Amino acid sequence: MKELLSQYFIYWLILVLFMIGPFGMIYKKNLVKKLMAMNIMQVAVIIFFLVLGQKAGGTIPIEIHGLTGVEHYINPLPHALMLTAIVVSLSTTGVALALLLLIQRRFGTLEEDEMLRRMNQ
Amino acid sequence: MREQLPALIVIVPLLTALVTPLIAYLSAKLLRAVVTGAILVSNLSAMGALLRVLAEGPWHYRFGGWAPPWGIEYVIDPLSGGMAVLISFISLVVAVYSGPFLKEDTWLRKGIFYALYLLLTAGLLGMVVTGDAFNLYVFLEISSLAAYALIASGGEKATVAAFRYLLIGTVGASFYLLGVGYLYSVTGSLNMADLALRLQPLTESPAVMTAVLMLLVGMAIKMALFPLHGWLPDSYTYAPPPAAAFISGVMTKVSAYVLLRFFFFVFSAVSGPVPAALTVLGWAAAVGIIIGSVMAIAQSDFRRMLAYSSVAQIGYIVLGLAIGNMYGLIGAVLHILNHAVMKSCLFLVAGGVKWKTGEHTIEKYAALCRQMPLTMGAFLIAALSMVGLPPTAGFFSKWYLALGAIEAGMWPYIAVIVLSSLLNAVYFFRVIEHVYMKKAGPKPAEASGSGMELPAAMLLPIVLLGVGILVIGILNESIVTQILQYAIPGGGR
Amino acid sequence: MNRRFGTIVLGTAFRFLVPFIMVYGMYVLMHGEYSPGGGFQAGALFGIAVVLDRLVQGEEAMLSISGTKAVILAGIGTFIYGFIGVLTVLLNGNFLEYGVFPLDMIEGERHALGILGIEIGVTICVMATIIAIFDALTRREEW
Amino acid sequence: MTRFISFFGLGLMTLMLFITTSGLPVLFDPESPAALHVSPRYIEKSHEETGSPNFVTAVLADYRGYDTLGETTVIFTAGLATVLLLRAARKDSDRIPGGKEE
Repeated sequence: MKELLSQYFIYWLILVLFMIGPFGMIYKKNLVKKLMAMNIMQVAVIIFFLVLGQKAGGTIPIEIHGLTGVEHYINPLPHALMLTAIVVSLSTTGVALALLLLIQRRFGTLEEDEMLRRMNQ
Repeated sequence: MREQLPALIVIVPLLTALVTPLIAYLSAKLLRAVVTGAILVSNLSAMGALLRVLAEGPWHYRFGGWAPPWGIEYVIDPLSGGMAVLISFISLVVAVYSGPFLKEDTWLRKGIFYALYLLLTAGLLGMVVTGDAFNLYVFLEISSLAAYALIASGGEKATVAAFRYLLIGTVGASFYLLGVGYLYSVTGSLNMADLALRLQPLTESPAVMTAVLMLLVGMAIKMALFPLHGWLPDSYTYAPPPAAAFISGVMTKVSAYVLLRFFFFVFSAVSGPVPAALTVLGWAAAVGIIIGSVMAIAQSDFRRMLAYSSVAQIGYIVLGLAIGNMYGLIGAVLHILNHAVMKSCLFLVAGGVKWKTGEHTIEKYAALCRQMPLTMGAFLIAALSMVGLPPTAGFFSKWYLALGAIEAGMWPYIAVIVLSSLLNAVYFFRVIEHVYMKKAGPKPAEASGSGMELPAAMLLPIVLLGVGILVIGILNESIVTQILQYAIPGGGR
Repeated sequence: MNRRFGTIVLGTAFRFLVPFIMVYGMYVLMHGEYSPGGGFQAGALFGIAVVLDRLVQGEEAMLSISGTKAVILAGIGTFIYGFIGVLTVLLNGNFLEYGVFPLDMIEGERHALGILGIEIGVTICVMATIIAIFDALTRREEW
Repeated sequence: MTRFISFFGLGLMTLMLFITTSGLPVLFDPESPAALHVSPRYIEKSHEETGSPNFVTAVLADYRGYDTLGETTVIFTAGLATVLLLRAARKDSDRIPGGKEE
């Protein structure tokens, strides 16, 4: 059990974080909370990739003079990919906040039930 | 320059989009010509690439000159080339159509609308031609963000619809990215061809099974497959007409294409979890076809009816994938083509009617055949094609699907196809009846002043797509034997 | 945000801070190849410098760019990136193949030059987008 | 009812995800496929090939430079979207110019 924990436990943590996304999307009625659930989900994916890039005994992926060899540096590819993913996540959040601002101005609420009621009036 | 054609398909609309706000600021008149020109160049490049691919086999383009597993490559094969031609063509038609809708806007709104429109086009094209799983995600997000913004610009209710679409769409994209992460963790590669190679010994691995599930859920959300279609009706209903026509025409189909690409090219070794996933997909699609059609009957808003019909139609495409033999796949790909043209045409008609009468409810379509004969002619063709009557395009894709289902011995699917055709007939004949049979309401058609039924820029695309449906229907055999036969897996050269 | 909310202390402090942030942004941009950093981070720093200035100085901000102009600038920034790619295509290379620049350098240096070029484009885009979003979120009089 | 079904589905999915973690490489394994297949070239050759001792920058801006163009475009798209929604919205955006009044 202890071995299993040391080998996989971060994955479990990431999956819990990841599943917060869909669960929050369904069971939270406040739009801001839904947005937060979405963000947590994206962060979980980012952590997942970064964990994949990690190596025991590796240092940051910037060349140190005199230190050559693949095993001394952690995998740079997930880091590069996740820089992109972070930016995507930031952009999505920005657009979502702009939409929330509009919804707040037009309907005066961010609670989903209340909003739907006012929309159908 | 000829060697650069695959890059031009995406780069030209992308780079034009970047300077579109500047062009709008300098000269709003030039704007439409530039935008249309950029999409035209993209369309011509796609056609050129497709022709060469049909003659010489798949074409690989390396970005930055780096060899595939390390760099990003574009792969044009008959399937992706054909999709690129389709997307850029629909985009071109809708770009022409969108002109009158933006006439009275400020330069800022015009510029941003066209920039987002070009970004949406470039994003979808990039998703289709790329050979790299992560590059696909980046372009997926470009197209999605542009689509959210375009939908949200349609008014009050559209904002809510766009926000919901944003949340659900991002969940879908996250699922896709996590799926790619699982694949990366067991193979160490992101290139699709390389992935296919390195997945062969791993088909029984639980991580691959999870990856299949993740990609399935992610793309099912993005293409609004039945239990996950919640975002679609509102988005399509409240989006501004040009955006609705383009988004409804191609966006969900591109996700279906991605699913096809992954399931039949990347996970091409057919052992392991893929057949099980396809079976689940098939049943979801079958239920979705019936429920989408039934919901469409219940609607009184024309656009909402079309939106529910989209849920049903995406089911056909997935059904073809689930059948999985040659006829099934041909039917699926042919239906991607047909449905893109038909649904765009119908949404263009809806926008035209809104322009003329300011109404969207089906009741107000009464006796429109006098006021707008050409538009309603195109509508009639598109509607008959949706129902699936023989000379039109829609018949042939259903025919191939049915052939595939018979060959695979999947009788329930045939029942679903026949039943849904009847349901389609019910809701489309209701509209046709209003258009052609009903007397005009209390308000007599006051011989409207402007001689044309619609501005030429709007009428032309509608008629073009209407004729296109007939042409595809008549030429379907040569399309299948010349292009699609090589496009589906196992039929290539 | 048209009204300044800074008191005299805040105003003076930030007037000192803003140039330093900009210099730091420049450093992050130029040094991105050798240490953590690069276009995005530098763009964020530049954007923050402008936003801080706007927050503290209000209307009198020296670095005032309106949101609509910022959008155009963001497009141009990204276009610089794309244009370097187009340049490599015109020089008979593939898109973004920096090795084809006709310069008398070793391969690595030509690539480094290309990287610096695209990082400048990214910096401009990120900076302008931050300003545009800030401007859109804070301007209310049109409503 | 729908809530119950979705809860059930999501719960099932979570369970499956937990079970299938055993297929993933062990944490921080220097021998994992990701560490052995594509990335070694970036670590060994990038200084020579791209002139950048920072491997992440080399991958981001050179080997996968096209992704970064897409990424920059995403930011630009977000800026456009925000300005469109908050600065350039029509007051009466349901109406279509030129079309008849409702």
